[in-house]
Formats: sequence, C-alpha cells, structure tokens
Amino acid sequence: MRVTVRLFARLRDITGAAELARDTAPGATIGEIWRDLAREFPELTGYERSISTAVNADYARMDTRVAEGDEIAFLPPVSGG
Amino acid sequence: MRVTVRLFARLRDITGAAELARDTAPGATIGEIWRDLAREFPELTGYERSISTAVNADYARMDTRVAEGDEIAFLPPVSGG
Amino acid sequence: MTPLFAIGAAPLEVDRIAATLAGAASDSADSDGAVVTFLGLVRNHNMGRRVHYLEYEAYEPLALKAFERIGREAAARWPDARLALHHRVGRLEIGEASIAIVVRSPHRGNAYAACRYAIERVKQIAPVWKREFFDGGDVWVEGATANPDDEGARAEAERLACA
Amino acid sequence: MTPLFAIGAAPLEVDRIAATLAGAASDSADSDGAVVTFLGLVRNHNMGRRVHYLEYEAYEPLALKAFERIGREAAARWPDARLALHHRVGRLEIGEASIAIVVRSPHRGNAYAACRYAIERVKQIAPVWKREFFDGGDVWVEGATANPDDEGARAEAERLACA
Repeated sequence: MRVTVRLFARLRDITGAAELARDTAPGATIGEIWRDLAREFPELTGYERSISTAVNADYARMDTRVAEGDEIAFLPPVSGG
Repeated sequence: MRVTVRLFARLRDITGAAELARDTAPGATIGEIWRDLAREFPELTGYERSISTAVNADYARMDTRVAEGDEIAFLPPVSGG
Repeated sequence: MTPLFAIGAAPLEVDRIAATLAGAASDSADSDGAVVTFLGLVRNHNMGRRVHYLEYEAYEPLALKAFERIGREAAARWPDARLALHHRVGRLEIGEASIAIVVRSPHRGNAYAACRYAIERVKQIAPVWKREFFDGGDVWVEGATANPDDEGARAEAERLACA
Repeated sequence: MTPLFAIGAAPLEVDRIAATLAGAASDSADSDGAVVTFLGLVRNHNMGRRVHYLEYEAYEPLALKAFERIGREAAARWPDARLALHHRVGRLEIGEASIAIVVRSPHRGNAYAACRYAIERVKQIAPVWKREFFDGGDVWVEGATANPDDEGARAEAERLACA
C-alpha cells in the first residue's frame, strides 16, 4: 500500500524532502509510518511527543489508520501569526 | 467682569446660543455663573448634577474662580466615540 | 503630515493615521510586532430606533487635549505601546467611521489593551456629543459625565481593556 | 473578490479584506458599530537575536481549514461578530505584515474579543511555521503542538480574549 508523506519546517530539513512516497502494510497507523521514518532519520525521534499529524489535509491522530493513496503530514510545533 | 460662556449639544439647544457674553462679579465661581444661567433658562436646572465644566479649554470645577475674559464651557454628559 | 491626535470634519483615513504612527518613532517601529486598530461606525439602529444619520459636535480644543491625555495615560500604563486617535465631527451617514484608533506595540497583548482602553476613555472624558436623527425626530445622546479625575472611571476602562 | 480566509505569498491588503468582510453580509453590515483589526508585523529582534528577515511556510490546505475553523469557533462564541483572516507565506522583511485579522460586530467588546481570540487560536492550531534569519544563522521557530481538540488551549485563548 502506497502513501505520500509530507514533511514541514525542520522535519523537512531533517529528511531533506518535502514529500516522500512510502510503502506500508494495509491497515497501518500513522504512528507506524512515523516510527519507520524515525528509524530512517534518527533526528526525528526527538519530535515524537511534539508533532501533530494530518491525513488528506485534516488533523488526525497517531492511531488513525491510513488507506492507499492517502497523504500523511507530520507537523512540528507551529509558529504562525 | 466679562466672560464668554460656551454651550454644547442640548445645552446649546436650550439656550438657543452656542456662545453668550455675560457680566459677573469679580471673583465669581463657575457655579455662580451656571446658577445665573439656570435662572435665565430654567430647563438647564435638570443638568446641575450631570454637567462638566471647563475654563479656557481645560477641565475645571464648579468652585473654580473665573477671571476677566475667560471662556467658560458647560458640557452635558458626553457621547463621543 | 497627519497628526497623531486630531478632530475635524474630514473623513477618517486610517492608512494615513497608521503611517503617521509608524513614522512617529521610526527607530522603534521595527521592533513593533502588532498593530491593533479600532473603528467606530455609525449604526442604523440604536435603542430600538431606526437611525437615519448622526451629527457629531465637539468642544474641539478640549477634545484634542482629552485625546492627548488618553495617549499619555496609555503610555504610562503600557510604555511600549504608541497610539494615534482621530475623531470626526459633523454629519455622518450609516456605516461611516466616527473614530479611528491605531496602536502599535512590540507585543499584541499591550496593543489590544491600549486600543480598548483608549476607546473606553474617549467615551468617558472626550467632550464630543452625537445627535441621532431617526424616524420622527432627533435626540442628543447623553452618556457619561466627563470627569478626567474620576479614578473609578479610569480603573473601569482599564478593567475593560483586560489589563 | 478577496475571500474571507486566505493564505498565500501576496502582500496583505487590509483595505480589501475589510471591504470583503463589510460586503459579506451587506444586510447586517449597517448594524455594525465596531471594526477591530489586528496586524502581525515582522520584528527586527526576537529572543535577543537581531532578525534580518523571516520565511513563513504552511501546509496551506490545512491552514485554510484551520482559519475557517477559527471563524466558526468565534461565530459560535460571539454570534454577532464576523471575521476575516489572511496569512502570508514566503520571505517577509522587517515591518511587513504576516497576518491580518478583521472583525466587525455591532458591539466593540465582541469585536475586540473575537479578534484577540482569533490570533491566539492561529498561534495554537494553524499549520504555519516561521524561520528566522539572524546574524550568523537561522532557526525554525517552534511554538505550540497543534491540537484543535485541546479544550484547555481553546479555553486559554478565550481567557486571553477577556471574554
């Protein structure tokens, strides 16, 4: 099952990519995708407790299950305004 | 001793004049000028407790003494903004 | 150059007022992170009456001093906030602005507070009166007895400013 | 026509945003007595660092939904207040506006409160990030972990709005 992972701000700097395509098992959660990513890019680990996440441009939770073609976003703490 | 009395908003409507010249005794207070005016225009009496007053465009009190040539203003409750 | 404090018959130009304020302390303008602006508009109704238009009258020299006093009070309470305040007089149609207040500050909390404080103080101590023209008549609106030395009123303005 | 909620690279045009908001409910616009506007400006310093410029980045579709959500929250809390909110992204120089919020209401208290609430909520839940470029380096500023369902954060925004 293929999903798109989007990364912003410092998460993008760490991974070196604003967007990644990733294969994952059917029924995987966002949390599983994050942990795979953190294994690949260990610097992400420090963000585990402070990130937010979204699926298809709606806020979601780490236990949300993803589907084929979903766009998963990982969001570091925000600083707009 | 001659002073100028300025009247605003409904006080002006009551007296029919934005500005009046009045003769008063040397050392008169603003309160005395007001009471003379209220005798002349009895409708003013209702404002005795709610007016503010100024001398030469500075807020003053009813017991402030006036001097020759002063501009005395009587101000009904305000409604700016 | 538009002054920081003014009262007159011309329509209010918020952009020019804001530009004057930004320029008034150009060395500190770059450290401002917030601009809060208040516009008071003429409403089409008041106390159940349908309003056609308003006329504002002022004791202009004293009004100007009152605005400057409000500016000093705000600066004493929020030293990093700077304020401009213009009031209009004469006939105003529905939807037109009768007052414009612009505040700049490094911090948004102080900008909101000083701006709200200023409009509350205008309503307490500025020698300005509005006459409402409605169906079948007109009336001078009378609000607060102006007394700049009334510390209770000043404290109430500060409370409303959520300071 | 400028939308009520927007995010993009173009400089913010407060007059057009305000005009859109006034036109968005033209039947009720005549009963509005207050317009409160907030502009967030790029400051030349932050946490002791001299800032040269900022770059803002956003997850734009989610940011737009967050702004609309903030508009709905404000409308639920202050039903007579209406709100427009535009955020800018890309490189911003010192003194430029990164965000503009305009609120109209019949009553000034609600206009101030809804406007302050909106900027606090943006800082809590809008997926927008700023990168500060200062002497000798740059840093992504990281504030709040965005969680729109965090009722404690929402209540704090309401408390700051002095509601």
